[in-house]
Amino acid sequence: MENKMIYFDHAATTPVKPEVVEEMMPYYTNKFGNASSIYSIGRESKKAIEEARERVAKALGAMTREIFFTGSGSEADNWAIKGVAYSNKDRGNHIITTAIEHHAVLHTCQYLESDGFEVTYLPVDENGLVSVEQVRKAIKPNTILITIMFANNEIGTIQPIAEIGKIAKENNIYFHTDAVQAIGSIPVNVNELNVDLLSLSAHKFYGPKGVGALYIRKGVKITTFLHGGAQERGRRASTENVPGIVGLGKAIELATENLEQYNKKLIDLRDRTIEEITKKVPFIKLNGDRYKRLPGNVNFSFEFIEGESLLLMLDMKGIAASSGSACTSGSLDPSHVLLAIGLSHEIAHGSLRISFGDENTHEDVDYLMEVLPLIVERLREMSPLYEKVKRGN
Amino acid sequence: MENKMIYFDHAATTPVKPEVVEEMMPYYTNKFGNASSIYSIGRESKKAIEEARERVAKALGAMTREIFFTGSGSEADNWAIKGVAYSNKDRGNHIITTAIEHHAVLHTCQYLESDGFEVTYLPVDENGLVSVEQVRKAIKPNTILITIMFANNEIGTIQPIAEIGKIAKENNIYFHTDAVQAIGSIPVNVNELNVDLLSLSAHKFYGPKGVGALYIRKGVKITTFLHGGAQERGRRASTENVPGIVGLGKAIELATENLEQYNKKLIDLRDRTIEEITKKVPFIKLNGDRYKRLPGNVNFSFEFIEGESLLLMLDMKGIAASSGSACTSGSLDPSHVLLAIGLSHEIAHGSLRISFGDENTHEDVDYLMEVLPLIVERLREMSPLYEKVKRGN
Amino acid sequence: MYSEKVMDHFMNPRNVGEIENADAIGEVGNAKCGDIMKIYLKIENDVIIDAKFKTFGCGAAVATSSMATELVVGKTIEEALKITNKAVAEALDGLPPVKMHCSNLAEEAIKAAIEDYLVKTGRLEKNCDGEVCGRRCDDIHHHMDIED
Amino acid sequence: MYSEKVMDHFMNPRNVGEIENADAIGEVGNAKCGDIMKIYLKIENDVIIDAKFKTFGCGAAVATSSMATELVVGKTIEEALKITNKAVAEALDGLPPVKMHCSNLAEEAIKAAIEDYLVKTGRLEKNCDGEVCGRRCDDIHHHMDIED
Ligand SMILES: Cc1ncc(COP(=O)(O)O)c(C=O)c1O
Ligand SMILES: Cc1ncc(COP(=O)(O)O)c(C=O)c1O
Repeated sequence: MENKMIYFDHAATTPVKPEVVEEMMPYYTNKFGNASSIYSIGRESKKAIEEARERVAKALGAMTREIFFTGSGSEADNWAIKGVAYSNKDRGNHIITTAIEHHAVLHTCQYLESDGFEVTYLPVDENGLVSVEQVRKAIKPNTILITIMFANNEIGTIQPIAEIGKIAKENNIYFHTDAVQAIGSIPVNVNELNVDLLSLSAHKFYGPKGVGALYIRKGVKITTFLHGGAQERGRRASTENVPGIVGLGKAIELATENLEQYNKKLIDLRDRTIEEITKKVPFIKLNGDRYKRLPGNVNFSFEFIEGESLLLMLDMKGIAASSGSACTSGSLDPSHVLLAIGLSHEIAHGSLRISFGDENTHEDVDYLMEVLPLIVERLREMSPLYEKVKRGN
Repeated sequence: MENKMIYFDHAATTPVKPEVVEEMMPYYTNKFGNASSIYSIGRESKKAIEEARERVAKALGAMTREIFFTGSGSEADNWAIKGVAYSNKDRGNHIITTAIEHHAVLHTCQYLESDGFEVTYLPVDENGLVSVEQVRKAIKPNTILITIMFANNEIGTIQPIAEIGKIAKENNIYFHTDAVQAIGSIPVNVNELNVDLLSLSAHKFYGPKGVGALYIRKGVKITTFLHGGAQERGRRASTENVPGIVGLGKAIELATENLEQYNKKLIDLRDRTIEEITKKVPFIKLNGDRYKRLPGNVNFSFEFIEGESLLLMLDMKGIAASSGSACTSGSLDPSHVLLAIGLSHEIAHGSLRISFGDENTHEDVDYLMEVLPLIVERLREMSPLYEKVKRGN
Repeated sequence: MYSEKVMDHFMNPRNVGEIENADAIGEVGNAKCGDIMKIYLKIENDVIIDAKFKTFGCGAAVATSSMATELVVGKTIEEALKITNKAVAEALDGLPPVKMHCSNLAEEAIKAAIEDYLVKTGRLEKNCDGEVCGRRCDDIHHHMDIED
Repeated sequence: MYSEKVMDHFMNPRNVGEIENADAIGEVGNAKCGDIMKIYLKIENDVIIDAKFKTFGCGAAVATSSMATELVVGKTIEEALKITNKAVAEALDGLPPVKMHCSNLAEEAIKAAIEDYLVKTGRLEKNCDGEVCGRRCDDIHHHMDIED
């Protein structure tokens, strides 16, 4: 085992930036006041939260009063979807989403199906893109919500959110987007995109885990998800996670400040990696659209081998990445996203996702390209499926 | 304004202990891996979470598999109550609770009422105690859940949880207790108490904000509240808040380790304060049972004055405390707890809660007793209500 | 939360107290709602020459009472009747939105006092089941902005 | 997650490969489920004298394959048939609960190979629509312990 660790799994989570930790720290031990309290350290907490809210609002082009902090991206998704569904069920019970949403959206929709709602799961093409036309066609008189993710967490595909937003607006249907993977990776402006609700999660852009936010456009009818105290203007109970919220605010500011430069760097690493893998490794398939994809996302299927084995061998070489294999998802089936873009189970089991981030360099890619082809070859040599191919049957 | 700050609001929140912050820190920047990942830093996160779970289980006398981390005490309450209600509605739709629950319980119950459930809000006596006999009498054939808080956050009253647990068990009804104020203040053992579900929140016992836990006894039927990924054994989605969970684990270990000694210290401060205020200030009323109360809780009503004014003046003197006044609750009415123990609105508006904690000393109480009677007198001199009393009408 | 000026008027309220043989007394609010303001005026030739108050209420209630007494002194009763809650709040460099109702209290107390004066001086019929005497809490407390 | 022994057998699997003119070949699992194990045996006088494998699957699948080949060599076919998945897992110092099904694969591959041998040597009818040949994924994958 090597000591060096190269982290290629920024889509799973990111380290918290030192500047972010630094801003959070005082709120643990000194400025620890409850933000609902009226004495000085309580007011300081309140102020810190409102500053963070301003930073988030600025990053999204929203108003501060439209930003609500949550305990995670998943909570934001649950709140947005259940909240709009239950609050608008007098108007209809139909929800439109896609087959490649994150489980936080997918399982929430499935839960709503069990409670009398009707959900259309739009298919995607082989590149993982939903068609705007299909969205339009799926709209029915009883449609109350469209929820379509901004960028996919596995294959990185970026959806035509602005066009979908336009259709939603024209049809007077609420539009939610899970932008957990998009924030800090690509520019996001809620007004240009015509989204009514948007979820984000701090730990995906170098902020802390366990804190997210939901953008709720002014006027959107939505019920409360977490009942209790009057925090977040009475809409989301729980003593505010002040350090977490401060961290989210700082992280989103940093992430959106240098977005262009950051993107360029990631696209460079991404494109080089895609090209080199394509050149050096046979029997592969790039998953997700070649261009409409997140700057940091590379996702390949390697035929004849299984993803967990690949990850373990990479880990032994000090490389951290992820896979859509069933073995790593904790379920029986490989990733629903890979199946939705038409991969067979076999090939889906053999996927590898590399997601670049801040600390990654071209040297990291050099090392990956040194190690990966050998590991793939080694596993293939062990595979009864490859044997057959080599023999030509 | 003085620089010195004496913090008497530990029931609202507590500072995170330095040892706790220290254990959390590595998980922000170095050991930042997603606990669901299979590479080494992912496995380290997973291990850290499981160690925290063991610490919580040990503190409660539970099994590790019965502990589920959440994003707050409020989320634990929401999950417990909605989860059991929806999962057991085939058996009945009746819930028993009390009039003095925290809003996280109360508003959740009210929400369920709007969705077809029937809720009995048991009254309490003038000391804030619910009667075991009343619980028994409230049980109906369709009762599926009893949810009664362990210790009240405002007046500190400790309920007869073990007796209620026995009744619940005899009647085969699930029993949830909101132990957010109890954990770290008094001994809690889920088996001795016969509770099926128990909520806790780290920031009340010198852990971080934004992380809590729900104890769910093995076999309890409960639906998922937060849908999404397979975290927490598939029952509570969201990328795990590793630093928060680690902090909760460390904090609960520290809090339960020295509980006896800590209690003695707090009871000493509490009893002295109650005695001295009673002696030095006229026209007052102690709220909550004199003895069946949290070791750190003092709650008085001061007639003729309003709570927010009192808090502001204390704050100017460097003392942080809280009140059940409407002005500090963000609602029109004073605390529902104070009204439930029979206080008139007037008197409820003039309440002061002092909640002691780790850093407090007898010198702090000396200072309080120097400052408080003068402030009360000053505000009374300003009050048209006091004027009438002095004149005798 | 509160401006410095509010805190100053709260910590060092001007004109606290009663006026013996006041020419006018106005009392509004009620203890149930958590705030009562009582204002005493000394009036000569329809000009307010002294004002004192007693208030049971939050920091903003005390500060607006204090400011209101400062504002009225030297004014004719007509001028004083024109003092709006907004003016009181502005004179204090603003109040938090949830506290705006406290400045209502000041405006209303002034009005009630002047009404009292007008009644005492025979210029107005006593007519006090109305607005300012027995309001409900939610009339004077603005609802918090919860659902937008 | 995995024991050191599992990782050792995964990183340095024993007996990877094929046996030319093997006396028995067993293949179980299917690509759809994400794991296939193929075992080759050399058998003399009903004693297994060599074993090799190829496996498509997760770390546990590779490690159990490796360990299974180590366990069978030197055993009679009767003895080999008695090797349980539990024994394979124990020889590896245990497997995580969710991975226990991978040790099933090893037990079944051995059984399938020996069946093949018995068929080839005329001691058993070919009978292969059954258990080990075409299972569904959820037969071999244990459901994760989600709702207790
Ligand atoms: C008794 C009680 N229950 C629940 C809660 C809610 O906990 P949290 O604010 O961490 O969500 C609190 C504190 O706020 C409390 O005191
Ligand atoms: C697209 C997407 N949505 C939602 C989530 C959920 O965020 P969290 O794990 O912070 O709850 C994630 C990441 O896990 C994600 O990638």
